[in-house]
Amino acid sequence: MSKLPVKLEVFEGPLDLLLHLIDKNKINIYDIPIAEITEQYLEYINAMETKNLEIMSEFLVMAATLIKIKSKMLLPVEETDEEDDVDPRQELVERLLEYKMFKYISEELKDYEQNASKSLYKEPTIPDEIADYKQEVNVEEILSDITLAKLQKIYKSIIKKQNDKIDPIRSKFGKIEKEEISLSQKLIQIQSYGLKHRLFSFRNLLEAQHSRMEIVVTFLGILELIKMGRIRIQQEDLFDDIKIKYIADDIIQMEEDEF
Amino acid sequence: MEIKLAEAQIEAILFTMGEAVELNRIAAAIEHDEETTRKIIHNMMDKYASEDRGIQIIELEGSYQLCTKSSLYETIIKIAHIPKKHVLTDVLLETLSIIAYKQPVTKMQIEAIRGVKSDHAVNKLIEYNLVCEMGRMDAPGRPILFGTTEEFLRNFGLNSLESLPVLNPEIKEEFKLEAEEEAQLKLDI
Amino acid sequence: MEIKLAEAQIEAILFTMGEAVELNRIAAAIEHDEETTRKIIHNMMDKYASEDRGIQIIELEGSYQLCTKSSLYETIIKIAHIPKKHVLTDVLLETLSIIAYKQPVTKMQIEAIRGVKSDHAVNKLIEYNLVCEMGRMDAPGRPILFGTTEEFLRNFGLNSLESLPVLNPEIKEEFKLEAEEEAQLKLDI
Repeated sequence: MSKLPVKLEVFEGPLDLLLHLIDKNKINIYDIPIAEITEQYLEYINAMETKNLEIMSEFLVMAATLIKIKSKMLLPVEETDEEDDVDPRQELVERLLEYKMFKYISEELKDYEQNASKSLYKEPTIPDEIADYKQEVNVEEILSDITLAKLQKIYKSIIKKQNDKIDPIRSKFGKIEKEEISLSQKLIQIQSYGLKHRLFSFRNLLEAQHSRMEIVVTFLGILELIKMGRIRIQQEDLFDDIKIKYIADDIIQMEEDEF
Repeated sequence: MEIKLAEAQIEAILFTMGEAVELNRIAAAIEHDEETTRKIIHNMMDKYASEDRGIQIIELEGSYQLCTKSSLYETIIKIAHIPKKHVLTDVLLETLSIIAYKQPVTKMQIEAIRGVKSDHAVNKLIEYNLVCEMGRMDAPGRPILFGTTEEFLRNFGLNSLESLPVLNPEIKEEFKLEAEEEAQLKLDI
Repeated sequence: MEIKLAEAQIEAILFTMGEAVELNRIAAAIEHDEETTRKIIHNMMDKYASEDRGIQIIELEGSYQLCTKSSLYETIIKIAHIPKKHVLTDVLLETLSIIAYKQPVTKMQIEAIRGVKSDHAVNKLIEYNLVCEMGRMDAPGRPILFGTTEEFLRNFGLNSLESLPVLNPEIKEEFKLEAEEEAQLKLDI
């Protein structure tokens, strides 16, 4: 099978790519030659330029699935084991078929949309005195069967759900470090330093920090201040010291949770 | 006589409101029962079909709305400024069609079909008001369920979800037979 | 034949434009001369006079506009007075509870908790006067802060936000402990 002159980025996901390979080789979806497809598939993944881990992993999962199926097919089938009678490709075929169906439907829907977009609508022209009336909503009515206890229960379940997601051990690490030096404090420090000195050295600023954590937070603070347009930076040459110019004439205070 | 008045009233209501109006509200306003009102509206729809009319009544899940006939689009854009609509990419269309057919559906279920993360697509569809939340599934983690909106029906020219294009059952059947035959071949080898 | 098409085109144009449209612009769009166009429009005006029609064309210094017939004003008032059924869906309740307990809170923060876009829910709660803007956060982008209204307090029989049954530190701590225990269990296994 020859190489396919198609860029990887055009594929929405691993199923999309697989469908494309099957289509390109003119193979029936029910009769996937797993070995060849796997080979081509891996070739694609190697050629993949994106460094996005999430996307990468989706493609890799699919490749692993293909290899698993391939290896299963290579193993001799034991006559007695009835469960092994199931074609290992069956699940993949079903997934592909379903995906293909939706791709087909979405093409169809595209036509629907194109037709429908040719009908035009009109803004409401409700006289003001009527519109004003319309806006009244009976709050009492819509809250009639909602008690405070119910509201609280809902909130509790949301918070519980959130807590479920938090790794209690790792989240503790974060907290310890966070207390050591806060970005909002550092921001105030840098700003008052800037207000006094106006033009100062990035290197000197970092050297004045006591711990690695402080250096990191200072660096973050500088980035934040650039984003807020409160300082401007300049560097003559690569690896030169960076000159920081404080261009605001006051100090903004920010809460920790605003970042 | 009375029917004519009802027709005039309905036309005035739909014109003023601009948006889709529920049958029960129209019925209450013109003081007829819902069944009669529905009949009157459907009769009006036939009249609007006449070639000297430029507007039509469309039905959206039991609500009614006035809009122009699509055949007149070319003429209207010569004069009216038409706000640009968001373009639905293939990704969004794919996600939207899964939601339309499988609703109510969770993000996980969508992702299982597409094989990729779909947060961005779902959020975009919510932003475009084509998809909305329909509550939560009674399962661990209580995941959000998604479904399509009235705006979806309007944008795709559908009266109701029942009028979604159907996957030809013959094609499906054909696929299945093929699959079985091939499976048989494999066993023979 | 051609006249009928012109009539349909004019109706569609006036409907879409909503406002008054100058004769020369209509004429250009439908590709007829102004005199013919004027005649067609005046002919249409007669047709609209029929008692089964709810809208009419009015002339304003050489411009034309569609509007409802004044005799139907009462009906239009009536439809506006038939309230849409407002209900607090699960989505709204969830969003409301977050705003109540987290206020003042930005939309971003709400979305971070819920995991989906929440513009629609927040807007609806504002429309229902349960939630309002409480200023802006002093942060990049100056996002709007939301909180609950007096109306909200009144309806729950609360004097002030302080009397919200606090979901406070204790409960949060309780959840944390639970989570930690569970994690510990997993590690032990």
